Amino acid sequence: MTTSEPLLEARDLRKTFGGLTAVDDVSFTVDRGTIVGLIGPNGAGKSTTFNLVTGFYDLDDGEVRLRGENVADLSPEERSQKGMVRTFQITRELTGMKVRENMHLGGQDHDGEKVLHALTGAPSAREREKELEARAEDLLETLGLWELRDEYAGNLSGGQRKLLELGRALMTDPDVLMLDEPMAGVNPRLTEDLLSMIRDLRDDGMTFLIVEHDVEMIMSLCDKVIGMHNGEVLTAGPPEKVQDDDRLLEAYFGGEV
Amino acid sequence: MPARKRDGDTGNGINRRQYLYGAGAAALTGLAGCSGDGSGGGSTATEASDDGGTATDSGSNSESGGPIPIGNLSPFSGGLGWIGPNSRRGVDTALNAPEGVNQAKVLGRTVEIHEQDTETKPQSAISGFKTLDSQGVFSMVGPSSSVMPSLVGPAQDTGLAIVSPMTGTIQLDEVGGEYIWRTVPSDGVGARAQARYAYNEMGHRKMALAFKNDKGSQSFSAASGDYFKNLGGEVLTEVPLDPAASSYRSEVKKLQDSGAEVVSMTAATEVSGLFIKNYVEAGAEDDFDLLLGNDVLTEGFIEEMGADVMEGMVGQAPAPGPAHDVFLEKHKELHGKAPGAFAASAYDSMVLQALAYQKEGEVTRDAIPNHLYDLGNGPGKKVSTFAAGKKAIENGEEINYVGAGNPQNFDKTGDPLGPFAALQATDGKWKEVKVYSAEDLSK
Amino acid sequence: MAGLDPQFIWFGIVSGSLIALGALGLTLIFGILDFINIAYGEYMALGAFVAFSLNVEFGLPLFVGAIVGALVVGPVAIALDKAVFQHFRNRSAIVLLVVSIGLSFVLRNVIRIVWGSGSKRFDVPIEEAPTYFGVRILADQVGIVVLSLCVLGGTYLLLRRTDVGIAMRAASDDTDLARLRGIDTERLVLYVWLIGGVIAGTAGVMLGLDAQLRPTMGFTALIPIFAAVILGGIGDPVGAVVGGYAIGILQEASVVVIPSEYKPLIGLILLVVGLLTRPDGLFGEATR
Amino acid sequence: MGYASLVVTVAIIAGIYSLLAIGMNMHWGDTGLLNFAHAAFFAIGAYTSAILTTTGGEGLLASRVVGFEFPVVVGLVGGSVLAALAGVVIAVTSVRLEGDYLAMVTLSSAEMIRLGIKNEAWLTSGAQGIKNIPRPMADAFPLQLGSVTVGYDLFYLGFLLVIVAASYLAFTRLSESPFGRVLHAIREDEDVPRALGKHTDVFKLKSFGLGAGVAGLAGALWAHFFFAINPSMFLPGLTFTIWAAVIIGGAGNYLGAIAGTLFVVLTRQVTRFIPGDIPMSSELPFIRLIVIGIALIAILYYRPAGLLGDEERLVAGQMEAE
Repeated sequence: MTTSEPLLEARDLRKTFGGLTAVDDVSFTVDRGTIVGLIGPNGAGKSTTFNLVTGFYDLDDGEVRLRGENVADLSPEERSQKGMVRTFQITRELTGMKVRENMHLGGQDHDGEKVLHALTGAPSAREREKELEARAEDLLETLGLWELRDEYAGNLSGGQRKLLELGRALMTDPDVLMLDEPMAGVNPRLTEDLLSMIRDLRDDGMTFLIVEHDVEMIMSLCDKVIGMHNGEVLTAGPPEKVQDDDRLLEAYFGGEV
Repeated sequence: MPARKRDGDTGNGINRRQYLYGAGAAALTGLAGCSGDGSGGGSTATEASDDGGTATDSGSNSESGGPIPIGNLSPFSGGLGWIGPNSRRGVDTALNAPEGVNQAKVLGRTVEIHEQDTETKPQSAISGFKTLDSQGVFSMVGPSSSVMPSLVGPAQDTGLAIVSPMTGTIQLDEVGGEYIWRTVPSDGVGARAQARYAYNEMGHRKMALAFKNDKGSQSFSAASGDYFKNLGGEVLTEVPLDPAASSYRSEVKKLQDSGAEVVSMTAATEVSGLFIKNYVEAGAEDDFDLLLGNDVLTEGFIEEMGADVMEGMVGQAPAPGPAHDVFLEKHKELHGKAPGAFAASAYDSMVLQALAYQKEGEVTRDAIPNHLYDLGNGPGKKVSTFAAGKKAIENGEEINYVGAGNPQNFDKTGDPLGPFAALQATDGKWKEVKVYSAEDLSK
Repeated sequence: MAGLDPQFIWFGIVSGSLIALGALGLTLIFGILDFINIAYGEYMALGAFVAFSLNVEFGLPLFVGAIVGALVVGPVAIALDKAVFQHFRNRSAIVLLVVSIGLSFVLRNVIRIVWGSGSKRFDVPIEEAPTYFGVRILADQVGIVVLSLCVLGGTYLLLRRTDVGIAMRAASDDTDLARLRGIDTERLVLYVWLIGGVIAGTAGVMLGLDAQLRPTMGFTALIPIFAAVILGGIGDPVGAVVGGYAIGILQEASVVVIPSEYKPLIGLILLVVGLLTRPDGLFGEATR
Repeated sequence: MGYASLVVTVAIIAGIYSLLAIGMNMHWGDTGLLNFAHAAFFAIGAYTSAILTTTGGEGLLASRVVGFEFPVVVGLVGGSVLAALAGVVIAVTSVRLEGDYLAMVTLSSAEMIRLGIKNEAWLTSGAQGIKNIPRPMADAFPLQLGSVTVGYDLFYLGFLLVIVAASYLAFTRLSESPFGRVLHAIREDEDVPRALGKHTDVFKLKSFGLGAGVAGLAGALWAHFFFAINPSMFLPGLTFTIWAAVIIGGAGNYLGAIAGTLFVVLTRQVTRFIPGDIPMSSELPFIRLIVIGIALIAILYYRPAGLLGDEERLVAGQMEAE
């Protein structure tokens, strides 16, 4: 399943806020076509790591390599265009836009986003919009949001928002999809559907990096799990191995909250 | 029709004569006829019946032989908002004092003032002008330099004359004579008086200019400097004064360092007040003399600043017209205080307009372009009140109006030429120290 | 081009004192309430005009008028918060900014109606300033500088030594955190309006003493005050004061180099540069 | 008498302000950018067009040495383009800033521009302003069409309405296009479009440029109608007025922006007919501003979506804030 070179690699990531080191020498790799989980207790530095990898925070030190290329100096949108697309921990669905508009926003290489094409209604733009419509319909159906397509995203429930965010990210056809707590607030029945959907996508060659609180779910879903604590990587490997790592258990249940 | 009603406007009961404005109806035949048509559809008035009860079917505002609507388009707010009330009181004095317009009555009718605020902004001035036009005023007491250039076109287009008591800008020197008039001399004239006084009487050769950074003040200042150079003097530097500044200390310092012997400082009261404060604090009296602009030559200003602070400072103003003392009395009687800046010229503007209608024999917008020049320049019997002028006109005499702010002798472009006086603050009052005749000051 | 005249430094210290005072009050309010209060300029003007009424219309000594004028603004600021800002507490900083613009229009025009739109002066004589060491120094100006320093010092002590002040600093650093720690932020808001208002009133009176009183006096003073707040780091009282003096002195000294009509440019440029050099803007929020 | 003429003039003012509101709505309504420099873009358009189409002055106060006497159309285009460029330049430095900080930078930039216009008399005539600005096709009017005379003002109003309508259509189209969709996403939460690979800074620059450009066009149209311009026409208060119009009309809706403009312009005009003998009539200008201030606060409180804004969208947005 894995190729020789990892699709995504973090090398010695470091980030401090004020005097506080949030992420310290974090390194890990994500192989193509795998699902990788990032776990750890609150404040372990998972979200910061996520933001560093996707470019929403500037690195103090370290490298982020995508297909071997260092993208550490690229902006979030440039990294996204290279195929690394994220969702957010707290849903950032665009509340004042309709569900369908949210989805269409994910479309890449859209001529209609150029002023002149938008004004003249260029055929290429209209064509692209049609494609997006079809794709969005598929995804919305799958996610059970089709009925809500003309609803403002702000009127959706928390779980529905999570789904919408996932769908919007999928609209970009990413190589590596980075999901920040994708299952939070999603009802259990749907969670199962989602998990199988993620597995299917993985089997089609998509790569996932997932931050999740629900350790059990991560263990069942992921090909590889990275455990973090206090801004450092404690352990990394197959779920079975990580599951039994004492230091991680200590971190989770070791008395400090 | 909403309008500003005055105490003197009591109406005339059943004897009120009715006027029908034929063109009023024509004006409503469509948007098309009215905009930009220079003939001014509404400008002819025809006398109709004596019947007090008949409402006109013209639909315009001229339904009665009641008051004649005249505009007062002045700055009541904004940068020059302090002038509007002065103008208002001047106009009011012209209307309601003994021998005033509303006592003697123009063609048997009183005058009713419609006020509009220019807010000292051109766009508001245009709205105000058009509002007055729509209210059917026949002419108006006009606005300040800051907005006048935007009104020249509309005045010509609508044939609605403006007689401004406060527009000094030299930009208007070559404009006017038909629909644009002023009863205050051009800054060019006052500035010549100032430059002359500095050069001849004070013996200075090095001048610097300071002015509030607006149209009117800069215009006056530039004219003064120019004439001072013509006389053989030297203008060393120009310092604009930002009206929003909270001090002019560095500007005063700059003037002190410039080596100027005299500074022509033209600004309205706010800027002048702060400038003089900083001037005194900096001890700049030892370095240069100060010549002030028209706007501050009031006793109120001396009072505000303190008589000892102002002692010896020099300004210049149009030498009051022959009727000034009478005006002063009337103004004090009506308003309980001395007239403010431009009140006397506002008085003249109002009286002149009323006389023009009297002379025309009917109330029409053509009265101002037809008669204002002759009314001001004579030849004929000198009059200084509306009542006297009306009487003379009714007797078939030619008249020459001599005003309160100025003798009001117009040139061909509607600017009054008259004597100017240099005034010096002495014991809390402005004392005339030198008078220049109109001939002295003409180019 | 003349060399740097010590006279300009003194002018700079005087105007710096005024800017610092204004910036101090504004930054305190800013720190707790997290929005730009455009109406702050009108708070300053209000203090000055109240002092004017007492001093000129009622003939009381200026210092009495000044004290009352300054103190009155505190309760007024609280009242305006109750009447207006409180209702927008959970709205965005932008909405609050626009609301404060509306409020500033209301206040400024109320001032115009009550006191007229012309300029006013306190009942103090205009005199030539005596010269010390080649610098002309007015007693009024010394008063302004000394009083400003007293208020600045007093506020510093208040923030360092009193419970309210310490809570205020905590809340200014992070409002949410302060709330978690059990600080009653709504009560703090009242204190901050009170203190900020009184400082604004004081600044207004001082400004009126140094220059003259106009309904727009506070509004026109705002830009250098904002610049000081931003240069000093938003919500940082010491920074605001340092920024205030820096801008005052730079602005006055600038006339040696640039034409005096461009003097306001200094405040404008510093404001823009101050904002732009702060990566990610507001408290570097994107990285929090 | 002059009612028709008054209506035409007021309509022209409302039309030009509508263009300003359209530009502002692209900034604030569509993109969520807090632009406080609108009066400056307006001024740049007016001055550019005036300088391009007039000659440098003569006489004592004519310090202006620059003037080109190009046809009016060159002025209109030049004014729009330069204002758009100014918008982009201001935006390049500051679009990354948080909303209210952007407001401060744009306000300061606008003041700098005004300071420059006021003091660089060689270019702008300074406080004296520029006069004798030509009117396009002025010689053709009044035009006799059968029995109807078409005055110049009426012609200009027609010309203006065509431009307003065209701008309205163009901006509405942009707003509803995929381009507008990205702008809306930026308004809602800029991180999302960034995560989806949109160069949001570039979109913001475009938004700023387009809105500033139409404001510049409004300025040019203003200059060519009103003969004369001077710095006092472009005070920050104008920006505030347009803000009030957009908020009252309903941000995000171009028809709302125009409706808000009509509301503000008509309010000002109608109060001109208030008779002078009512109590406090001399305080009217101040009361008018107080009323506008209170109206603004009240609308923000009671009807944040404005007259024609989409309330549902706003409510949907607020749920999340809870």
